[in-house]
Amino acid sequence: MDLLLVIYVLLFPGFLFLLAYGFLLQYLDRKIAARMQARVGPPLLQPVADFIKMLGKEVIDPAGVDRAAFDAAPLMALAAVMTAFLYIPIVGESPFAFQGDLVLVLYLLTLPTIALFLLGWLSRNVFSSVGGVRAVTMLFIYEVPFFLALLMPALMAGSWSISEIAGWQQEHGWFALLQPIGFVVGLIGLQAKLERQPFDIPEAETEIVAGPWTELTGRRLALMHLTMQVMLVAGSGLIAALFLGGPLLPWNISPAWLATIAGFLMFLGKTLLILVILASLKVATGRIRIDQLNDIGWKYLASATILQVGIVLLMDYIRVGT
Amino acid sequence: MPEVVLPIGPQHPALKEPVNFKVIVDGETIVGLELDVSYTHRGIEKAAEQRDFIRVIPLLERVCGICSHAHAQAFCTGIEEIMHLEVPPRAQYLRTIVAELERMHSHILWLGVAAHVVGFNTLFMWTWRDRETTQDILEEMTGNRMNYGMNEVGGVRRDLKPGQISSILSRLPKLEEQIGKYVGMVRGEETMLLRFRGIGKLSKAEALKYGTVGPTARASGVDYDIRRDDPSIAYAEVPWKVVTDTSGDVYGRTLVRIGELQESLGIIRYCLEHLPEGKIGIPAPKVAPRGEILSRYEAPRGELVHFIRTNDTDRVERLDIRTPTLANWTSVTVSLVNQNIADIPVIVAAIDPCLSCTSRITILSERGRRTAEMTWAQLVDHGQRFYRKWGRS
Amino acid sequence: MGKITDSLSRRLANWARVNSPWISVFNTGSCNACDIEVIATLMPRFDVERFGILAKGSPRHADILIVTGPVTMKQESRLKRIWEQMPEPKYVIAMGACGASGGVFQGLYHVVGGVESVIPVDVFVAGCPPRPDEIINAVVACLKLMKEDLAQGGREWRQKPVQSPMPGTTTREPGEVPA
Amino acid sequence: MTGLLGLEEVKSALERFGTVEQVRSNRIKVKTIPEKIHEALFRAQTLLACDHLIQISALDNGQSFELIYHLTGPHGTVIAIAIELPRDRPEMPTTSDILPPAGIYERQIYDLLGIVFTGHPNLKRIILSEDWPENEFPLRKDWKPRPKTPYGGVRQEER
Repeated sequence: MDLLLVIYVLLFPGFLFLLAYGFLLQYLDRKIAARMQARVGPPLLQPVADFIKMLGKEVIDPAGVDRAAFDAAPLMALAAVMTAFLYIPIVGESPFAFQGDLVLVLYLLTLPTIALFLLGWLSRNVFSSVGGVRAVTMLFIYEVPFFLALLMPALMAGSWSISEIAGWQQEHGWFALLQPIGFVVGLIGLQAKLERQPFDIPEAETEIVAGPWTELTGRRLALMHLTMQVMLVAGSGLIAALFLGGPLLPWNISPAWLATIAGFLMFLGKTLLILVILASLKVATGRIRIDQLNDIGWKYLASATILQVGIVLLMDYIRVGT
Repeated sequence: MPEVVLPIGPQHPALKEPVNFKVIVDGETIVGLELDVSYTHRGIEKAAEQRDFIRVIPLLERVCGICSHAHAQAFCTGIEEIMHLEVPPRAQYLRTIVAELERMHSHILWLGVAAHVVGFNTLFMWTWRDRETTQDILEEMTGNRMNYGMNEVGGVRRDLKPGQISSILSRLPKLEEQIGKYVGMVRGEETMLLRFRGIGKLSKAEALKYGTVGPTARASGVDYDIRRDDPSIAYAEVPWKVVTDTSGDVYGRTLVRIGELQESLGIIRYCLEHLPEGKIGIPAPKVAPRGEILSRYEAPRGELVHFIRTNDTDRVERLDIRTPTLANWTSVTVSLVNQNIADIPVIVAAIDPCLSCTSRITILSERGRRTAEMTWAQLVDHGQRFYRKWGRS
Repeated sequence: MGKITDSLSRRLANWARVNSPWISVFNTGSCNACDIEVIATLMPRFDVERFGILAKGSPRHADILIVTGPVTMKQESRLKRIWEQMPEPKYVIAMGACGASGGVFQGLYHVVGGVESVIPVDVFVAGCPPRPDEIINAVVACLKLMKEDLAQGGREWRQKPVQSPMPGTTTREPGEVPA
Repeated sequence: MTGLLGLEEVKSALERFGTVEQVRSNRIKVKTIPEKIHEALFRAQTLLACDHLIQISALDNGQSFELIYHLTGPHGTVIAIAIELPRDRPEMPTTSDILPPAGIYERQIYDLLGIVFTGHPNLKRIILSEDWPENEFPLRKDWKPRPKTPYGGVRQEER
């Protein structure tokens, strides 16, 4: 059992799979965007080449920077996201599942933003610090609706474990259908979390060069890029588990190993579906100003989520009442 | 809040060319703006005095790579007038075709860059894809994608074969269709509208007062277009109309430019279909008589002026170039005054600044009380905090 | 075993480096034509993302700096600073006739000269402006140099002997304050 | 666009400042003196409806500096108001108070030709590099680029 756990964490479906899948999703993301923009797009191994190249580049410490903190921030972000991934069901339930892992995962997924803020703040570069501040500001805007939207399935399923919520959907149907508003808000929040258009405000190239990323070089840059890739996997996996039933099948297949494989394929299919939606959103929109995001975030996203909360409570009340 | 000076630039990704702004802010409102665009100053006007009429043209084409034909043409038509040369109509038509193709490529390019500034990269890509059509036609006509080398004193250097005419004509409908799509996208895409509408407003009176030219002026309802008011080359013979708009904001400038794209297509088509027979140039004397001329031409960005003084030699005594961007800078400073600092990038992009043309510059502020300095980035942040606090009103 | 992994990792690093050249563009006083052509290179017709080339705003992220235009007096110090900001290994491409020698602007009173009079240049591209395919070719040539450098263990092997200044270009020592 | 201005019309408005001549069908040139330029521009603006300053052309003809204000309006006629300034004392009052766009042009002329516009709100270096020496104005005819110095300028053999 211990050996199996080690394999689960390190090889499959743990870190190794996570990295490979992260690179694949990154490639698909860029490819889809390129095809929609009438371009050919990058070759399959492009993200891998980018990553290895960045690892090999010179590391420059901007003047007056705390080196240790500067090195630690990307590592912290990466570690947090990779840990979060372990709680997401990929083949059947996660072996680490416990009551409340949903909250832990949400918390861990917030850490990269904090790391970005930290990097921007440490860089002593105005572009970086503005980018960092923007990242945190955005966090405050989208986090509330995003959290609320993601906690609604927990409320309805009566469990705080992602795997159990996924299991609940086996019997009652997908939350994407039961809570469509929450699903949409979740996707938008994920897009904002990943800082992709129209929410790439913290790294708006035409405004603040590359935001908190500006002063990053070499392996720090590589690790931050990797963090974002992994977060794409973890985030879409989380949405898939919460709203699309995760890897669990709605019907029973007799041999257990066949069910596991089918579940895994379900997971792949669902995350890819989410990726396609996110990539299309990225291609079809321009960047909004942060004040406009504020408007959208509080006026529409937040009220939509609260509406969803109301609906869920009402449904709960009716169900319990009858 | 005390007045704050915010320096921006000179190296910045939004600016494909180097420029430096100093924005003077009183509280949250801009009260003045100082621009330093001298980073690309090379000294062309001095050099022009030392090269003869044949060798000066390549130099003038490189005043600006985007409107290179406009510069060469303003100069050539000026010198031709001083020399009293009758340029064959075929040459004039060919010049017109190249000039309008250049206008199209410049406007499409601008649309793409404007989309890029607001982060809408897909439109950026699409516009530049379609721009390749005009580049192909230009390359086929002149032999180069930019800096065409088409003009010379007395005519043009390359002729069009009948086969080329039909091949160019056959490519235009596709372009027309794409331009139609842009109209839809600009009018319908929410993120673009959010960033364009009501930004950088300039009333008609202000536009006149501050001497704006080109699409910037026409978007404010100023009905000036040198192609009609002081026609050179073939513009007097071609049916077309001046595009204006009354909104005066960035959105209006976008619409004017797209409208001009459609007009340009019409002009090109007419010129190709009615291309007169004959020579494409006449030999020009090496020496120009004593004289002076103010040669005006409507470049893609607005009225371009070459003041030429000659003195019985084979080179100019003085060539004074006034580029459209220079004329428009004052209006930028004005449309920024009393605006919120968060809108600077879009407003500056909206006049389609061409700094390599300008390499000179501007000033507005009278008040010099400076207490603190901020950078571009802080400025952006500043604006956002303001918006968060006070909303959009 | 150590040897094998060592050579393997080095081959992997070289492969990655050659397959992921990121560029950054800096205008030192060009007429824009070169800048526009560089952007056109990133666009659907030429789409250099096929080769892994990405344009980056920050010189800190770039492997190749593309410098367009003759270097004007005002941009000289800024160009130097940008170059110093780039992490090793870094390469410089000088765009067009102006980047190579000052081109049509050679000898003008506000122009220092070609890019090489300020920072070391690895690849020159001819043309005014160079076509996008020539730019791609230049990047490929730059990648070849990169490979060669990796094989030779540095760029010393191709350092030119001291050259005489080009006629017409001004002789201004780096850092010299004008009279 | 209204019709072109006639010579007589311009004469009646600007004759008092100096000679008025028709250069071309749509171009009328007025020669005046620096002291009167302000008033001449004002009358051109109010009486002749010239609402657009095209350019202030500045040149050094060897003996003196010439400044030519080109104005136009909805009539499409370009009115050129020319003045000459002595080389030894290149100074004149600014016109940026009645013509806002003139501010930029004057600053540029100041930088390249060394003509001082008194009363200009912000007459500062604008085009040349910050380490360019004071009192060197490249567009003056007697300014020769010196080989061997940083401002090598145009090659000797080309001159």
